[in-house]
Amino acid sequence: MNEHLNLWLIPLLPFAGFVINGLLGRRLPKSLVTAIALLAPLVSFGVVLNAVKASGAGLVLPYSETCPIGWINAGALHVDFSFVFDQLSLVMLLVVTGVGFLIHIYSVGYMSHEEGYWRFFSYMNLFMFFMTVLVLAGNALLMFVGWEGVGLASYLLIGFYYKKNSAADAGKKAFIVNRIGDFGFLIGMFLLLANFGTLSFSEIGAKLAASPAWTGGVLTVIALCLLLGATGKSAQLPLYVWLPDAMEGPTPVSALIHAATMVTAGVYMIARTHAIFDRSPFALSVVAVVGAATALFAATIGLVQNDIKRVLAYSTISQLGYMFLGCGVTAYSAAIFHLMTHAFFKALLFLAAGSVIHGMGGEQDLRKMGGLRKKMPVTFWTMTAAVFAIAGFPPFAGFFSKDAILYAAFLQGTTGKLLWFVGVVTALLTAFYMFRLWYLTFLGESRSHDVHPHESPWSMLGPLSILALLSVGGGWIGIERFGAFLAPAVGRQTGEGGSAQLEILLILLAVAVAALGWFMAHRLYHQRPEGAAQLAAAMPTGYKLLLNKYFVDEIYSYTFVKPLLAFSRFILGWVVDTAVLGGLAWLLGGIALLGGAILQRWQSGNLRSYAAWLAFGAAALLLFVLVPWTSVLASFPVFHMNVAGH
Amino acid sequence: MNSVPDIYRILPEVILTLTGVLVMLVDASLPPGLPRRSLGWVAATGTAVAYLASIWQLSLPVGTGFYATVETSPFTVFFHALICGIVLVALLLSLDSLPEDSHHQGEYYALVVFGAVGMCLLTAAIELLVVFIALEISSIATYVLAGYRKETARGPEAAIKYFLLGSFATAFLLYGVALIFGATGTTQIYDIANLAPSAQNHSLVLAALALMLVGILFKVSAVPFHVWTPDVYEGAPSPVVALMSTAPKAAAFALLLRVVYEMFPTLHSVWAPLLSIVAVLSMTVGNLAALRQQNVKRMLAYSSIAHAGYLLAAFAGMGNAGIAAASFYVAAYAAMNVGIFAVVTVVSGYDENLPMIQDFRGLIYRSPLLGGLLIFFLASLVGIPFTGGFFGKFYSFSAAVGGGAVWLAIIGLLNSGLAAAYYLRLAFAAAQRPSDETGLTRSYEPRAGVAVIAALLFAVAATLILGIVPGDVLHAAQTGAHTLQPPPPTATEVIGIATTQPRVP
Amino acid sequence: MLHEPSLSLPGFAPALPVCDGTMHLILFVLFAGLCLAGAINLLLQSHPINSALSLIVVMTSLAVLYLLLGAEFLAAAQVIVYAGAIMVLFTFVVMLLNAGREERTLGSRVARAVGFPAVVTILGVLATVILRAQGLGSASLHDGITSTEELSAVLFTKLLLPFEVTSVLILIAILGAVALARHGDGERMDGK
Amino acid sequence: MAINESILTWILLVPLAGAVLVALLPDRGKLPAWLALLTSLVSFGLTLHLPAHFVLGQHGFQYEINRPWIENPAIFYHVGVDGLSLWLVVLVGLLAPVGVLASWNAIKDRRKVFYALFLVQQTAMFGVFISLDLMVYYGFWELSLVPMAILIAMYGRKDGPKAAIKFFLFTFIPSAPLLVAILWLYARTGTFDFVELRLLIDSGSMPTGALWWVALAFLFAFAVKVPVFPLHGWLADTFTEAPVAMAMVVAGKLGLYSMLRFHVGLFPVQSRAVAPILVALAVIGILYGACLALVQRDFWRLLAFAAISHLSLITLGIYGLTFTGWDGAIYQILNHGVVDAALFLLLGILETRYATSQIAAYGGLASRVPQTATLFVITSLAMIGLPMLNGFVGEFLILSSTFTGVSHGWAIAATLGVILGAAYMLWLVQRLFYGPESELAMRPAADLRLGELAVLWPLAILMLVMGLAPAIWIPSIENRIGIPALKGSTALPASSLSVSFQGEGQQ
Amino acid sequence: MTPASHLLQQEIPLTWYLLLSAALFSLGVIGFLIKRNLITVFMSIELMLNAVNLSFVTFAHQWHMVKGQIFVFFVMMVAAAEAAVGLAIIIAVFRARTTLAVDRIDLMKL
Repeated sequence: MNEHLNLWLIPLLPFAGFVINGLLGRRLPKSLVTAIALLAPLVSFGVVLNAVKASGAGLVLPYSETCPIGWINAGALHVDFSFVFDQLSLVMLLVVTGVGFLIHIYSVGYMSHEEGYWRFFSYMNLFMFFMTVLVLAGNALLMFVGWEGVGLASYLLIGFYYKKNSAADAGKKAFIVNRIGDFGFLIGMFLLLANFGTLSFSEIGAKLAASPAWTGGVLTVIALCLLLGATGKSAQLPLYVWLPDAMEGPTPVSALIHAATMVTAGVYMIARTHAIFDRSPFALSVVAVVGAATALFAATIGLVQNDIKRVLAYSTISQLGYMFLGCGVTAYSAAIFHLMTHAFFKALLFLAAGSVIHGMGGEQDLRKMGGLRKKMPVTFWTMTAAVFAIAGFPPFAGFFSKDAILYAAFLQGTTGKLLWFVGVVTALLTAFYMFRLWYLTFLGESRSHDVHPHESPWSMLGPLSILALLSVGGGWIGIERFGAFLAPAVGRQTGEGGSAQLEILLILLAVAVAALGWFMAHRLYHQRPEGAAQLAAAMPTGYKLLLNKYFVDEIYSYTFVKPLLAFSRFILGWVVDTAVLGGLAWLLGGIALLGGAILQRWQSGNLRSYAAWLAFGAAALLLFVLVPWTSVLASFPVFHMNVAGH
Repeated sequence: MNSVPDIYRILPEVILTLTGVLVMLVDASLPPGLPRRSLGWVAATGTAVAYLASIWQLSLPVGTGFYATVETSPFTVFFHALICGIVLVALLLSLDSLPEDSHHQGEYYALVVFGAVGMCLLTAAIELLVVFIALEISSIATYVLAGYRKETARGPEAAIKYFLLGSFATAFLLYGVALIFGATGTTQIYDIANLAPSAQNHSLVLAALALMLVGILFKVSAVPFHVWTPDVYEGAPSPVVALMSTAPKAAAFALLLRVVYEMFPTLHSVWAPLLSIVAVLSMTVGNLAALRQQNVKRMLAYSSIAHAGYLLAAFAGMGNAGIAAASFYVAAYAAMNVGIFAVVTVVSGYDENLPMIQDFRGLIYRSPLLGGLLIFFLASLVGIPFTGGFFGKFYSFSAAVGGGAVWLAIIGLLNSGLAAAYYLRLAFAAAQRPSDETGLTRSYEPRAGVAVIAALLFAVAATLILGIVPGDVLHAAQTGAHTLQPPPPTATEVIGIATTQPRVP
Repeated sequence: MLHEPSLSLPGFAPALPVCDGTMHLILFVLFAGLCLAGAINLLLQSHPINSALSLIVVMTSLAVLYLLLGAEFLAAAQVIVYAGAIMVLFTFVVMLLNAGREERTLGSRVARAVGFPAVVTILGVLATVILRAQGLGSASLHDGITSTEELSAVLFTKLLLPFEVTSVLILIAILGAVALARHGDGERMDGK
Repeated sequence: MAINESILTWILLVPLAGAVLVALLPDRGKLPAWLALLTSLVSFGLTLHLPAHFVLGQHGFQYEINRPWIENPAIFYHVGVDGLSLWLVVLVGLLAPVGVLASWNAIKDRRKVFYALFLVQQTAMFGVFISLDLMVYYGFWELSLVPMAILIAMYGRKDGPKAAIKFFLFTFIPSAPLLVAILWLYARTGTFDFVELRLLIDSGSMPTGALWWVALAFLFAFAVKVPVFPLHGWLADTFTEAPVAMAMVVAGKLGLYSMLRFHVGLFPVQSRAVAPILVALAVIGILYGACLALVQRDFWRLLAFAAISHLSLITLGIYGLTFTGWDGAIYQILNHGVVDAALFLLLGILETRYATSQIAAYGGLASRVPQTATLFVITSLAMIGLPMLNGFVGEFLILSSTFTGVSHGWAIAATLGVILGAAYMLWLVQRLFYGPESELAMRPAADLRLGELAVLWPLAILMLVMGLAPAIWIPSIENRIGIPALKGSTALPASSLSVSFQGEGQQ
Repeated sequence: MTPASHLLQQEIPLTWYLLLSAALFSLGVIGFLIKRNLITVFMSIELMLNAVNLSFVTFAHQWHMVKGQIFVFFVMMVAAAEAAVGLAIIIAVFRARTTLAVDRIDLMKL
């Protein structure tokens, strides 16, 4: 017996918060704004918990709610507002509303002095709205609503400091790059429509289940299109470029959107449409390769970044790569597991970093920090938990999920082992740059003297603490139980040749690698702080390459953006529009005017000329009337016209 | 037998003649120095009465009078009413724009009214002798009126150009009449119609057709007989241009219809393509030449050449459709052209310097009414729907398409698009905000008297009526078209000029 | 009816006493030649007066040709109205305006380039038409002469309307001439 | 029920009467503006009657009037609406008060002329959408040019008359072949009536060779009016010069509607044959407009090229010849009308306050005029097809139906163009409102006034509602005549309207 | 019938008259084209009218119809009226421009 879960409340409450704060926030007292902004996600969280409780109490999943009025119902296309609640969305919802709520609380402290306080919270609520829609969506189009919507919220929040050109630029860049991904998503949807005639996930799944022999072919194309969408949203190669710039936004935004929730939407989407991916080994391997490559690629860049948030951003990209890798090896539950733990520790990392920045009075450069451990103890300890979690030390959360992915990859034949190796290298790098960050920030001596760091208020530290607990214990549920729980929604991956011994071996290896990374960071940034500089000087090309992020932005700029603009401006604008089309119109007009000028000369003003024309006309008329033209023209076979004749 | 007294057949002409004489008499009896504006009212009243009389003629049975030299039929009534209407508007226009104290006002009004006699008679005549005399009456009146500002350099030049070329063309027309007389032995149009097909010397008939067309096409200013038009319109006073660009043209078109459809219906395969070619030439040449024109009157002259072309396109139509379309177009053209020249007259005055386009700049800001009317009439000339010009073009090209000349309609409508370019130049000059430096130095303070307002109202009303409810006028034109066919030959009228048989419509 | 075949009535003597066929030919050739010569001379003379005199020659010669064709009244009218009245008017105006030789102005190239071929064409076409025309018949001095009486009988019955209307024409001509030629009060306007 | 019979006539007459009234009353202060506002509100109210009493599922035209107007040639005052025109009439009604309010402060002199012509324009637009007699239709079609041209000339920003002439010639000359084609049809069939002509053409009794030309003439006139690439030469200048209230109605609607009604609807065979070319041109137009919009320096020009892009998308929907595509196309016409109106309004407000349309001069306005910025962002998002806002629904319908029913390649290319849309719009937003405050932003300028808010917020809400609940519109849109009324059709019938169709995209 | 036989029969074929008329008419046209004085140009027109008159008379003779002759009579009247008006116009031109040269009367052009 399914009770009514009122799922619609989950997105709608934040939306209400957005509307109220957005329209009236400027005039409302700050406390009221805060109350509204916090209450909305809190109640949503409550509804989610209620749903969780109901599912625990025997609610049959998937459970769905459909708005009685359809959304788009035109011609052959039928799309409803339908929300689906299953294990997958349950996990996502918990993460989104839970972590989201925590970050809201954090923001109250972090943003308290900002001018656009109300604006910030309305955007945050808007984000919650779209994110929950994305998660709950029962069909691809509705998911696309959330998909684009979170992009919008991200755009607005990145550009929160819109007076800064860089912030506005970053927002725009995020939106446009995401749009390129959306292009893939859209085409994917068209293909779904063309091949399934529906966009509903359950119907697609049912149709696929009904034809078990259907693999590859168009499904590969669909999967690749969806993957393009996912790479855009989840900042994977080659569309990752927007995420580092997105750090222009306020830090809570980075935590919520660009670490915990929105950027994981790609992973979620792949998991949601896993039925299609499962039918296309090629697409899956592409997902895995993209994930692994991104993980390594971003990690290398992360090694040398000096902006605390940028390091975290590249780490996010890298971690998302892991999740893709997990998806690519059909370890969806592992990927989602990592998604969840990552949400905890990455949110924590960002929030702690935010706390640091807050304490440092807005300073984000690692090189100017140091020795903050004493000044900001709570921040330090929570951050430490997160660093250990991301580096993959047991028993922190990250350890369990990352290893689940690596283990699953290892089991996927030769390619899988290669991917596993990449993953391990990435883990090394991850540990290195995370501890680099850790050392540079908290340990050693303070490297700037004109700021006076202070610990953040409890509204910020509270969420930090909770997230720290989650970062520590979030993984204890274990992949086995987690996978079993998710299995109805995403299926259960089957690795061949797996064994407990192998698993333990791999775990040990991974932990060793993480330790190695820590050790290297310790050597370079703690014991011999000048070592890093020496290393950089030793490899100037490599260092420069990394520091400049492989010049990818520049390459994109010179291969896509500038040529497109130049093509538009010169070829289309000048040549086609002005010269050819404009010229054509001008030419026609010119011919008419020239004709006019010539015919005006006819009007010479001379009476005798006029008379001559009259005589000419008379002669012409006489000739026309009296010469039997038809017989004359008949001698020219060209003219078989019906000219006057007689 | 025809029981209608002959005099009824020419009642409008008689009334107009008496009006003219009355104007002369009053003019002569008024002591010199007294304002002679009242003469205009006399003339206008007389014209109005003539208008009513011509409408009254509808109640007469269709038939001929004066030994088959004139006829009364819906066709003639249509053109009589049209011409009287135009003349009335032109008179009202002149009333307020003619300088009060000079210019032989008496002669002016008398000339206008007598000219109207000629034009009316021209449309009623079914005897080439009467046609010739009527044509001369209307021509001489317009020659003189064209040169009425004789103290200016341009006035007499306009008059002499018009006069010499007009006489030149008339000589051709007359030669054509001589040849048709030579071919058939008669100059009565019905007789010609009956005799010409069987004439022994068919080439004589054809040559006659060509030569007569020279004279008529000159009057309607069709290319290549249009050359006089711009110069004469430029030199003539604006109110006169309002008259001469419409009324004599209407009469000439009536004559053309009579000649081709009634006199030479069997030569349709000759004159229809001929007139089509002339139509294309006229509209193209007129429009192209007007494109670069800065002088408004010259521009409108070229425009009237183009309109002659549109009108001639209707002649490609079959029988009644063509006649009706052409008649309707004449009416529509007259309404809007009188209107636009009325506006030009009011804006630039009788003693105008040359009205240039830049002089119209910001007219709508100076005088919203005049500016609006200018734009309205220009819109009608362009052929915007719900104005007379639209339906004129519509029927004309409709007739052409009905007659199978789709190409003609396409060229014609493309031409009307081309024409929009220069009409709009004027319209938009009027609509443009006047900038200070252009300074309306040449501006003339419009004298908007009762008469001129009445004239404008008439023109606007006519253009609108023709554009929104063209049914009645079109019906009249169609009824007229039905009566414009030669009666079947009867034994008694094979040779001879007289027939007293009432004609069956 | 006007179409009585012969208009010669008994009792009327032939118009010319010498009704010799050769005479007819001579007269025709002579006066047609005079006509053409006069017309050509009109074109060649550069002084208006000379041209006017040439035109009078043409008109008078035409009057003779009218006679040859039996148009007695017209011959008289031609001499009286045309040669007498109209040409006198012309000469009068030439004198009044003191018109001298024609100025040697630039002229019109169009007239030469377009006009002359056109004239040649017109003449050619008309001549062809005339030459091809059948059954035009011929004229001889034996043909009767149309009496003025008969002419007026038609003029005042069948063609009464044109005749009456001509009065309007004359009226309008007078009006026009007066309006245009009079140095009048109209010039007051020009003062400004 | 009496009102149902005369409602269309009232819709035509009210703005006309308003125009006459405005013209007759003195030009004193804001009197003409108030009158125009009143008139437009009344006519908007009248148009709302149409959907309120529209009978879903009823075949044929509704609110139909068919009375003889001119006896010979037989022209009938035949008006009526179906799902195709229903909402377009309402849209025109809606845009009327919007236009008046857009001009409220922008038009400072000769208000009388402006508002009178504005109302005449309204009449003409209504007329185009409801006429079912080709002559009447043509009449209104041509009439719609005149007030537009005059007002461009009168209120042009830099070189009004030139732009007005360009506009007029570009749109007037192509209607010449249109008229000839109509005349030819009449000469052939003796009727101007849309319904009768459709049956006659459908019966196959017309000579096909000539019908080709006729159909082509129709298409040409409409394509210029839309405008379809490469016939768009007039649009940029018109957008740059025209007063806001006029520019927002100039592009798109009339031409697109006419394509559906009188080209696709009247000549199914011929339109099917040219459809591939139109599809290609439409896709080129989408990309071309988007690319050029990227590099414009003047926001009116940017908007013009953006409009080309968007209108081409609708053209694509029409000539995809799929049922869903038509739904999307019609819906997108409505969307485009609403969104463009709001954008024009906003940019017009900016231009009035800051006296320039050069994008480079702007920057950093967001904190000075936050309301404007907010609404501008909402509108831009609607324009670039953000889901939940109206643009998305139409876009998705058109693109998906093109993909499934026409060609994968064209659909992908078109989607790419739509994606590009985000680039120029967001860039515009950024250059206008974000970044460091420009010199311009320092100037004292008020944010949106109450009247402006009263227009823009309803429009914004409408965008949201249209995005969320297309169900309000689409069922009646599907109730249309002239194109087959079977759901899920992929394309037009080859020769007859009564052929059944394959399901769309069902494999 | 050849002209020679006419000669023998002492009759002049009407064709000759008509040809003369055509020639005179053409000369008139040429006169209009080449004469440089307004008055002589006008005279050329008179010449053309006379040529037409000759045709009328000839045809009247051919058809034995009085009407042709009456036509000529009317043409004469018209010519007289035209002469009066035309010469008045010429006088007006002369007063306004002090020249009678045709080629100088070209103030209005293009």
